[in-house]
Amino acid sequence: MTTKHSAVPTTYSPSPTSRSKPSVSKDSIVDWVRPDGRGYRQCRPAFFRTGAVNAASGSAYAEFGNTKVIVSVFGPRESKKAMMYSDVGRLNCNVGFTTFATPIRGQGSDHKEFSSLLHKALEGAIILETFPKTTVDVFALVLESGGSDLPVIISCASVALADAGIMMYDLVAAVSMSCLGKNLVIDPITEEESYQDGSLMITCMPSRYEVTQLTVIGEWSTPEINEAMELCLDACSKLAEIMRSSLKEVVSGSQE
Amino acid sequence: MEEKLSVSPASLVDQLVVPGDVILDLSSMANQTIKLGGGLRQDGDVISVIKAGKLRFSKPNKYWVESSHKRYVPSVEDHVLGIVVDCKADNFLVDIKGPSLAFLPVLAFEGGTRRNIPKFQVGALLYVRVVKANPSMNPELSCTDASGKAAEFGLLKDGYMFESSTGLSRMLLSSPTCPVLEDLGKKLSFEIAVGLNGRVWVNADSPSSIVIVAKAIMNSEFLSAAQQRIMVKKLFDKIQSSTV
Amino acid sequence: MGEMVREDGRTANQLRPLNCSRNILNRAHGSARWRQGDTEVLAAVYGPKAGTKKNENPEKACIEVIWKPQSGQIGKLEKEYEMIMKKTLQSICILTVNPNTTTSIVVQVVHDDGALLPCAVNAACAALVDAGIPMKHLAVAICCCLAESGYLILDPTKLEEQNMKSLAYLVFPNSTTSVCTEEASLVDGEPMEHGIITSVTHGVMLVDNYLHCLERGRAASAKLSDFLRKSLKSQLQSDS
Amino acid sequence: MFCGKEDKLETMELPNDSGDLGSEMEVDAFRRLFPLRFYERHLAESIRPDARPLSRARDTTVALGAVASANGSALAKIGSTTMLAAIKMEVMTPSVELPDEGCIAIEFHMPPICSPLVRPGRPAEVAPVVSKQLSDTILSSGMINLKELSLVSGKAAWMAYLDIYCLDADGALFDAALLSAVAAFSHLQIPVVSLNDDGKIVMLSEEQDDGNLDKGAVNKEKRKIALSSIPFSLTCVLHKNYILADPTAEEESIMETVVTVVLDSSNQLVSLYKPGGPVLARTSVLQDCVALTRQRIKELQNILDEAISGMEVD
Amino acid sequence: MVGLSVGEKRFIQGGIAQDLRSDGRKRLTYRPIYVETGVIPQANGSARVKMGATDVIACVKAELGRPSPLQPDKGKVAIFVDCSPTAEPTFEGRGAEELSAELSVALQRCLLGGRSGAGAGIDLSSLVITEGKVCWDLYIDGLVVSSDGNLLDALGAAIMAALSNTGIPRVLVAASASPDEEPEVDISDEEYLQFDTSGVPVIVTLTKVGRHYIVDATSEEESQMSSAVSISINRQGHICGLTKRGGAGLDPSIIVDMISVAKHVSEQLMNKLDSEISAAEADEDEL
Repeated sequence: MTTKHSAVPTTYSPSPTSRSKPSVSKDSIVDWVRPDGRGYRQCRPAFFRTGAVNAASGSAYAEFGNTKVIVSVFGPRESKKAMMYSDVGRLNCNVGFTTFATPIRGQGSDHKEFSSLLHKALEGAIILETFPKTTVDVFALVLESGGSDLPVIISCASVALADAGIMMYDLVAAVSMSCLGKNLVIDPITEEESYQDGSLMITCMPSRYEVTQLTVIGEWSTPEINEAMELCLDACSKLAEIMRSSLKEVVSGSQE
Repeated sequence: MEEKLSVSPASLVDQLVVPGDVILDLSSMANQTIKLGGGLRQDGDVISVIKAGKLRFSKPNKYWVESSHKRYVPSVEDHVLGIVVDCKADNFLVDIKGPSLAFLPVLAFEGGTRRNIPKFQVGALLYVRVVKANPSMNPELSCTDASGKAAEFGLLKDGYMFESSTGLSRMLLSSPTCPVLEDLGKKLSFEIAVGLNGRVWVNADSPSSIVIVAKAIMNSEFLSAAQQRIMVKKLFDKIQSSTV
Repeated sequence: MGEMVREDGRTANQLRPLNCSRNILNRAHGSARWRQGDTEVLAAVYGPKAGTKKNENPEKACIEVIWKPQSGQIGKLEKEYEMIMKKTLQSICILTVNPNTTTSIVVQVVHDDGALLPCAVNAACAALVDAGIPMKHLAVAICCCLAESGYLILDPTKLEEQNMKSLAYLVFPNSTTSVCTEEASLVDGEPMEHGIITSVTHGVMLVDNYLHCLERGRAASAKLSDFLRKSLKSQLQSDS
Repeated sequence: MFCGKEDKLETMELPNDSGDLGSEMEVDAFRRLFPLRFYERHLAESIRPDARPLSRARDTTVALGAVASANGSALAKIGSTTMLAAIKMEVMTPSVELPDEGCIAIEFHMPPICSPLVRPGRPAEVAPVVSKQLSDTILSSGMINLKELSLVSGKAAWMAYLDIYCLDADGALFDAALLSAVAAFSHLQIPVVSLNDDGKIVMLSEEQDDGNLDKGAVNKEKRKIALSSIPFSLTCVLHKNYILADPTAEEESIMETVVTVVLDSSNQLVSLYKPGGPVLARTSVLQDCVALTRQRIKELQNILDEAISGMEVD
Repeated sequence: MVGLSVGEKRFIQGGIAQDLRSDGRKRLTYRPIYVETGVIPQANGSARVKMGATDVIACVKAELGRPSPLQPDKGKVAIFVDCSPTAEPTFEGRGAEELSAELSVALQRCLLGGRSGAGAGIDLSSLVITEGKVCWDLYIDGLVVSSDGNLLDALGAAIMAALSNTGIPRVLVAASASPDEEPEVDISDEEYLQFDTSGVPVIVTLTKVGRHYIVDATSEEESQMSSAVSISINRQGHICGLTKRGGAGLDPSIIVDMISVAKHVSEQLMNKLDSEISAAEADEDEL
């Protein structure tokens, strides 16, 4: 009955027998076929729901295909003791992954930079002057990583902030795009991201038509960038509609 | 094992009691006033013990549990030895071995005014009186007696201070004078200040006298009266033989 | 149930020889060593010190338990023991006397030969007494082991623990001396010391088996309380 | 799948939203200032502030297959306490002493999203304790025969990594965690694998021809694991003579005596856990707790059965 | 952090609005750039770049390694930046951790391209010795010695200079008997291959102050920025990476405009760096 606590043996996850890697390069004429059958310009169906975590001041759950994220917002609450006085509020972001989020267990810890990227994307939208001396904590947990994780986290976080009643100039919607050979695909899934030649992510405040963050990786010509930005901005404003309606649903629901 | 004798309070006096023991049943007592000292608390209709030790009773109606500890729980009117750890504008912060530091207001001296605030170095040893001791507040000290006189309170210069237990301090302060002090006093002249918080300060003309007194007191903690006398005698015999 | 012969020749209900000494560490504000056969635990109490840790109620005294295993680092098992000890000791200490203070209890395992957690609880309780921490009552802890057949033994050795199907660690209040009449001190028809402070079980057993453990545990706890009181007395007398 | 419409309705019925703000504020202030008295007044009326009778557990739901990236997963909700459990199967070399047994590694996580008390980088104090309790309970209950996890004797066996994440902490964490863990095991599908030439276990994708199978397919088809004597639990809070089943976080913090009873399907006691607390539990109180647990496990078994049958219909 | 009075702030902002900055520069003029190569003899390549009071060192080390199984035909490059406490007293201890991480990530983005390796400024396939078996691992370390703004551009330039200063030893691979065996390699002590830097982009950071943007901002000017966009551009005029700093939002049309300005500036910067690097190399050869 006493459980034997031997050191945990090394394990591996069984890999598929065959790995057919599609070779896509700039010169290839073959078009990329999206594994989930979407069109290049088609986003996955997005779903948001606020109030996923009762213990938090505000929270939201987002599901884009297999990408599933929960964001909790705590505060505004007392800043850490070591912090100096500040006449504007502080924003503290943290992104975590469940051990089972990724196909291979425990790979989510590779994305350490997500916390600071989330912070950068949100800080421009929050009216920090409204909560001096205090801190708002935005904590995200990726339940399942299905591609375009960061944009989903950012969009979900802004819905959670709105749910917590934190003053913002506008919602922040985020969309990313992958460049596969000569094809541009929007809202890529994990498989597409692993083959991508370049990527572009825009986070923006759609009503104000302002970009809070823009990151580009890989080689792009100016027309390509312009096209990708246009597509992402367009998708952002559509996404913002869905985000807004998820918030409206709660408000109108409680008035009944 | 299981039987629970109904015992009278008198039979518990001077006996060992442990936390949880019930020493008085108020419901069976007719309107009597009692005074509770340390180690006891009222729990509904009964008085129960919260510290292990000997139950003491003094006439007419005072009960307390006597025990010895390394830490001190401040209690009003106790005379203690404190060490200054910090000097603030209004208070000295003084360590008296309690759960929290004690405040000694800078005006709590005989004739204290804003103009003649005493200066103490951090580390200075003071003989002080506890004037306030409430849970959830830092205790407050004073360097005057109840009438505002300096009496014997204040800075202890020179000499040697050592830490003991609260039990030893109580023994040293008991009357009649405990054998160890009595016998030492016959042979040597020395000054002694005993704090109820388990600190003892000794001063004499020669360092050797201080060492003898301090040593004798430290040795006496677990000895009976007769043993104490023998111990002091042996100590002096030894010194005599070595100096001759 | 046939009589089972235990390796060390004890009967099923027999405890191993007990030994308790207090005030053994010079620096600690209270300390105790508790031995049950070859299982030995050292407990040291520091405090009360000013201030409580974050997330603790400052209106009460905070109890902190630090478990030091015989060797190696602490893992989940030790964390669990720390939590059980903390909650157990919290419930016997009076936390309102010294609000906004922290009392630390360091539990050092010297040797583990079964019934480690109960031994640690007993040691910590004796150390708290030594430090003069205000307490509602004392606590005595006991381990009961159940064999496949439903046969029950008390205070198992490590080997016995490993070979048995299930076990229960139980903590009871000590039996107290009272001036009240026996009936008056009953709590809803049961003496106070029959109430369970802490119960932790491992392994599957029948509910009836568990109740049986409680009964035997209670009988043993009376013996333990007597021992505790005697050991406190003998040491107190040597004090003064 | 995380959106039960019904619990949204529940939050809407909170008294804060109702019209008479003045009197509501007073009640709220009283609740914050004198939490114990607030509760005692309710308890005297045999009711709890959330309108439950003392012995009633909160609404409980189980959803299987919440995470596609795991081999088995489940989401369990008891009131607003939410747990997501998922199992990932990996291959290991079994130990020399037990060549025919697999292994289960259980970890309970409290990420910062679940409670205002948890901050990143500083793990919750209770997480390792619940983790230990869960693995003790699941392994000692004998629910899973570890021999079933063997692949090739002495060479390869399954290591089941069960990770349970608390998504929302509102009391009775262990009950919800255990329920989600049990549900995840009942959803678990062991993948089809075979032994390749290098002595490594590889995954067989479904469309592959049967020719490969004779290379020593270890698992012929995806299979479920047999569960015997499933453990379920009920946590109760004791206060004076009251027993409150399935406490919320508020109830746990105000009335500190907690008793957790775990019984298996044949009503055997798997664990009776009472770590301290101001209330001394009498035997009769413990018997009452056990009786409440007996009722509760019937409910839980039904909820789980429904979730499983719902899954099979899909 | 730069603490400025209201007057100083307005002076800086006003100056930028009038196209005359406090040090006399125009909005799109760089401070004098000074390049020195081969500053660290132990490394395979190294360079020091000064832009005004900003002073950074980059150093390249090459080691033999194994390609990742996902990309057997490519070598690996790791970029790390460290901020020395000499640059700023607050960098002492863990003070610079966040800035170092931010700069490292930004450089990785700008120079290493997408996950498939396409669009990388550093040609990763040239680092492979035997496909799937042996490749060069490049460790690029940046060190900020003195900081007066525009760290990212300076580090980018220093890395470019360090790479053009890098010689990678020629490796002879013994033809192994079977494909499963580890190939035997022999690293030549004499023969070095010049690293090809034609694809390495330059980084241009445009800092937006008020309604205008400036290049090569000093710390004082950076303290007044609302946002900044760093764009890495290669010789073909293609964008290899882009990051934005600062929380304030930007209108997309401004970003498009910034990209075209950056492209224009990058050509001048590229030429300037090329001539500085070749001058520095010539200096080094003379010594």
